[in-house]
Amino acid sequence: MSEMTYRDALNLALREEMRRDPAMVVFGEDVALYEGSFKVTRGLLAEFGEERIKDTPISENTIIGMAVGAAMGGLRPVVELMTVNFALLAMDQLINHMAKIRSMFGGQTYLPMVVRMPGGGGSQLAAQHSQSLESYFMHCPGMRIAYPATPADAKGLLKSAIRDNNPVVFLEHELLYNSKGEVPDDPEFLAPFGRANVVRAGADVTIVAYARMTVLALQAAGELEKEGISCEVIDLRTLNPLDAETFIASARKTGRAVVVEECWRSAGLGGDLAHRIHEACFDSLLAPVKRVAGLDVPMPYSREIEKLCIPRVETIVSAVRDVLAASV
Amino acid sequence: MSEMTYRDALNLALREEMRRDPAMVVFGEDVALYEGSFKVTRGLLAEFGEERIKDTPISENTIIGMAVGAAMGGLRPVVELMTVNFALLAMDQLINHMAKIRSMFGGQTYLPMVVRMPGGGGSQLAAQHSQSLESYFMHCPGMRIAYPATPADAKGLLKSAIRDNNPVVFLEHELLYNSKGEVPDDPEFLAPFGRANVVRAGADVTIVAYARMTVLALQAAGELEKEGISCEVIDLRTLNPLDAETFIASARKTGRAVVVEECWRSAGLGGDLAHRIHEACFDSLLAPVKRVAGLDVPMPYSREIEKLCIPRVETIVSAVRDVLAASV
Amino acid sequence: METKLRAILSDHELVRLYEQMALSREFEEACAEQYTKGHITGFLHLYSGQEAVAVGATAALHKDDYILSAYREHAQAIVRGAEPKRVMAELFGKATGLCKGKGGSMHLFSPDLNFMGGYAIVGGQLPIACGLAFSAKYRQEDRITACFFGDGAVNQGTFHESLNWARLWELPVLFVCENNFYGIGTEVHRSSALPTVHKRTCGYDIPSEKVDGMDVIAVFKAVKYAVEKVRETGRPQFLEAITYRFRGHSMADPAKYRSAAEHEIWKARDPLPNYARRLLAEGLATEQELEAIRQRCGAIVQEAVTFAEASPWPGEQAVWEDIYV
Amino acid sequence: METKLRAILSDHELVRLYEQMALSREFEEACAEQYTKGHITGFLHLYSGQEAVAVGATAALHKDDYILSAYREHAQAIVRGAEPKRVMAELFGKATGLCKGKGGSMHLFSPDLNFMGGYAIVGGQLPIACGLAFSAKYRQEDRITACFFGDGAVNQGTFHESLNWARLWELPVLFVCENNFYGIGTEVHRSSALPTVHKRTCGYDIPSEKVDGMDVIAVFKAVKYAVEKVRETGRPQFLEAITYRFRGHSMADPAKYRSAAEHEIWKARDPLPNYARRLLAEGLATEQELEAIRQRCGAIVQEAVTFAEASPWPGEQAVWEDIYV
Ligand SMILES: Cc1ncc(C[n+]2csc(CCOP(=O)(O)OP(=O)(O)O)c2C)c(N)n1
Ligand SMILES: Cc1ncc(C[n+]2csc(CCOP(=O)(O)OP(=O)(O)O)c2C)c(N)n1
Ligand SMILES: [Mg+2]
Ligand SMILES: [Mg+2]
Repeated sequence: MSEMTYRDALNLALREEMRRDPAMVVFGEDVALYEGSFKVTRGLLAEFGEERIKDTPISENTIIGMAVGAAMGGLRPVVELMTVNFALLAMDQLINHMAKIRSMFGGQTYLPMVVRMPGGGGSQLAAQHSQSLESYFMHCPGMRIAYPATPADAKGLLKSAIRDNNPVVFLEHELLYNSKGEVPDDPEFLAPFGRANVVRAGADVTIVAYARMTVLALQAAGELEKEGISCEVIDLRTLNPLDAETFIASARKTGRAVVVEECWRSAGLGGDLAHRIHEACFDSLLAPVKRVAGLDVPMPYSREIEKLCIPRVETIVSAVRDVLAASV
Repeated sequence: MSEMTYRDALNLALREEMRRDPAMVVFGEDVALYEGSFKVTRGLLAEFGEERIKDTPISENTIIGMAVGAAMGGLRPVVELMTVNFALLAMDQLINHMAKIRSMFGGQTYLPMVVRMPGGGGSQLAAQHSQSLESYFMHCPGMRIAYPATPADAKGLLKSAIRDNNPVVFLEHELLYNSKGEVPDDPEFLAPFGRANVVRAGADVTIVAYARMTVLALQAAGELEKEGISCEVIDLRTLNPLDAETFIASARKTGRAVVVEECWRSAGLGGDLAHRIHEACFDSLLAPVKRVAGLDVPMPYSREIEKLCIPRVETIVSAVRDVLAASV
Repeated sequence: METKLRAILSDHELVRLYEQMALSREFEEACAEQYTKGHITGFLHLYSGQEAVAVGATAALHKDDYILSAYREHAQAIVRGAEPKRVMAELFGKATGLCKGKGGSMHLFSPDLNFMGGYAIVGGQLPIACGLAFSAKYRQEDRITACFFGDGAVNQGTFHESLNWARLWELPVLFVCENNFYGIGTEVHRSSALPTVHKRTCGYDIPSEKVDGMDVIAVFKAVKYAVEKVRETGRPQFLEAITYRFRGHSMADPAKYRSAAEHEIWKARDPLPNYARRLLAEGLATEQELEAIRQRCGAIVQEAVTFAEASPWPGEQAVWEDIYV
Repeated sequence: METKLRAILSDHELVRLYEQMALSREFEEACAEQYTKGHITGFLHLYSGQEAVAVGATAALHKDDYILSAYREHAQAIVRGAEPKRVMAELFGKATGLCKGKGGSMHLFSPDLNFMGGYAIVGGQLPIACGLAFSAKYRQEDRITACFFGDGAVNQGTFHESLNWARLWELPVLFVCENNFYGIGTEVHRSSALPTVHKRTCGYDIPSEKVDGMDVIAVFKAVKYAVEKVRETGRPQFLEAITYRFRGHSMADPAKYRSAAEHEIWKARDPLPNYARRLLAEGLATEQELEAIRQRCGAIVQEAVTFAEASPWPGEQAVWEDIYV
């Protein structure tokens, strides 16, 4: 085990996998010489050279299309979109192509590619640069989606993503890059897809979360513990495959659940999760599942109002209290 | 009242509004000379001339951006994307720009524009041409979304959309274009946004649906009536604003609900609707809300398997039966 | 004076070009019939009239070269070697189809033949073609990628992004624009600021030529030259093939936006009879031999229809198959 | 021999150009300071070095003309007439900001001044500019649209789609590429197949020129000429302004990808002192007058900071305001 940041864990995963597989290439805007807008690709150009780590024009749709073609041709491209917001320029290649090609061609090919995208709000980047688009990806079949909460998962999930032969959308939270944690040293350490983590065991309420929301949920659980409320926190880790079993079992046990998502509430993935809990635990739920979600507004710049638009420890805490209060 | 098709009702709405407002312009791929891929714009070029009804290059992102700019400049553009699938090439202008401009510029401008998009599956158009992307639009704040089920609403909602000073995503179902119904003749007939219709009153189960799903739900209700099951069918008409009150009141009354959506199930809008019902009717629900949704697969071409991927009358019927059977 | 055909290809190869065009034509006309009968559903875009492009180009490419196209790609696939019966079965939506009935008319695919797909999003195949070319270059394979698209595709952002990228990274791609003058009902000059398509590559420093797409030999020579240039320089080339589709955009389109006179002019340039005349004139085939070829092609297509009809539908389980690895 | 300044503009106007550049520079340098203090957050992209472009261009445009830009647009807005204090307040995220604190540094907007916005998606403003130009044309207004963007934007699909469309529909747009040689850390020749940006318009039949973007008079003249052409022909024009940003891409960028030597060369071409020298040489201002201008600009900016500091934050209710009409 070594302590390192989420950023460095991602960097290490990229390095280890590039060393392991000569078919792996990395490209994206400013990933090589500039070493990435968030410095996740630091040192890769020096180690692997410009044949394998490449800067691209600002052409997002074609970045994804290039990766699709390269993967079809037998490479293992791991591309970066500078932030998830720019995925909106690439939805055609992501949704119309990447996610459909294997199926529409009758299984005759597969696309071993990863699309890394930093995202999330909270840095006063305003409406066009603060989006949480995980629901868009989760809604579309044909690709896997990982969104790590910890440095260990950052490394383990990214390595699994790279070795996966499905296209993987790999989301990274901009506010987690500097977060630190213990990471296994074993270069064969992989984190599984489709297996949620019970990151904190508890008895009274289940909190279902992912990525930065998991971090906030754990803090909320810590605060609530002082009031004698015991929360079980589930970190989804991957949104596709989705490990519904784990959070359903937990909710059945606790009888109460709060679902936390950073994305917009309307038609957000939290509705799907909450419904699954309601459906599976209809007889055992003591209160309706509560959703904590991003507000349905374009993100404002000003930090004093921006903070109101994103789930916070306080909003999770009060959702948990509400669920307890509403319990029959 | 006159009987007409959904297509003709849309056409009439466009004509009436163009006559009413000289600032209204229509453009899109093949909308003028060719009169639209689905012939919704038939006769417009002849009546209004090439200054007001214009063919465009195949450049979807720029079609939307042009409309955004034109709206900002004081026109009332009503543009067509040939099908909703091509919206994936325009997500940048739709989501990053159209939906955010008013807010991020502090309310100093507004965008009176409509984006018409035919969509939906069921015509063996395969994976890239059969998508139902309503959840993508509903997820994003900053725009209105209408999706009519009947010719009367096709006309009334489109006219309201055109007069609305917000950007409106106006979805049309390809399989409804030939459907017929009575349409009010009054050129001032408008259908309200944010007001769902109880299209069939019933006592045992509430079925929440929209667009073609409403048509199927009514058929299902008809079949179930023969078994003595009384369904109340709610047609949402607009997804933003969403009239949750109406379907919640209905579910509270019947104690049971089925939500029908054509889009993919994962992170689909039906989860949001189902959760709202669970939350609001926790004490009165007799069974968990059941979702009937598109399967989480890229749409296959072959009609024999395509039909399994889209909600059908049978799947709605059996969902209703399941809900009744599960009732406590 | 025109070069004699024998100076270009062997007798056998020359006749084969005719055979492939005839097979394509027979196939497309059979599709039209099957569509009318309701056996083929969805969108059906036929290639009749444009055969010289696919046939001439394919003959000039190596077996290892990748080919990608749009949704008007039956002929591209068949000429490349896809079995007509498996293509027809695909169009029928049968389990025996080239893509197990999942893709249909617009999404043929056969990696064994390096036929890397038909794509239905206008312009969608261009970035993918660049990616395939990059993979070949990265692995130092002697393999170029030929990417076909229509005149309507040249105004898509992907066209621009892909051409810039291909030249920047020096990717071995041959871009072939099949200019049939219409994107559905919109004529090129009503969608392109510069309607001379091949001139649009000036902004990317990509060499570009125009070729008569109704003349299979002209296409063959132009593609052969361009492909050699790609191999020699490691850089992209661009070709505009001037052609015409004899039918509407799809089976749903009566093509009222074109005049009968225009249609007649192009009919007179039909690549099949014109090439047949040349073969006859140069003594490469007799009228009987050509008739026998057409008969044979007709029989192959008939067989394909019979096969497709007799084939089973995909089973219910197919819905969940072949999505994830 | 260079034209004398007095032959181009009035004395007052000539001095005003200096004043606007000085105000822009002061403003940007104050922003840097406020960012370091944590008063300005988010992304902050400064314009220092590029002032001659915004100032020269704005002087050549009519008040009625629309202007759009990217996220490096403080100077564009201020030179157009936006109050420095309201711009600074916006950057502080205050309720008194130009956009009530909703937009921040990247999204200034002032319809009264026909300043139609700063946009943060590279290439995003081009289609919108075309739409504005279309609205003006439709209403037969004598109004052109000037759209500014960087060298990094020219490889986006929207660049291509917009240029094609603008020429096709004959829209009164002036496209101005501010080529500062870098898109973040990527030099033009590493992202563009044809790094001479203005030549990329050949595929759209749009006339195009290059201008020294470090020389406010050269920019003024080039824009004036281009704008006249747009008005005269009703068609788009394209201008590439060669310039340089003295700071990193944003405050987060130490700009290690550029050599000190390169930086020095460009520093020597700083548009402010160079233009000052010209004013002095032609007797249009004295050193004292210029110093007074700089002082005045400094004071305005100081006042802006004070105003921004003292302004209130938006209230909680603002979250739900100004989204729907
Ligand atoms: C992105 C996108 N926009 C629109 C369409 C609808 N569409 C299908 S084919 C076509 C015209 C394409 O014309 P062209 O590229 O010339 O090809 P051709 O049909 O002539 O072979 C259009 C607009 C589409 N499939 N994809
Ligand atoms: C679509 C999109 N992709 C990527 C980015 C990230 N990004 C912000 S600025 C920039 C470079 C743009 O360079 P240029 O157009 O030359 O403008 P400059 O910063 O030099 O003024 C990039 C890649 C973005 N904002 N939008
Ligand atoms: Mg065409
Ligand atoms: Mg630049």
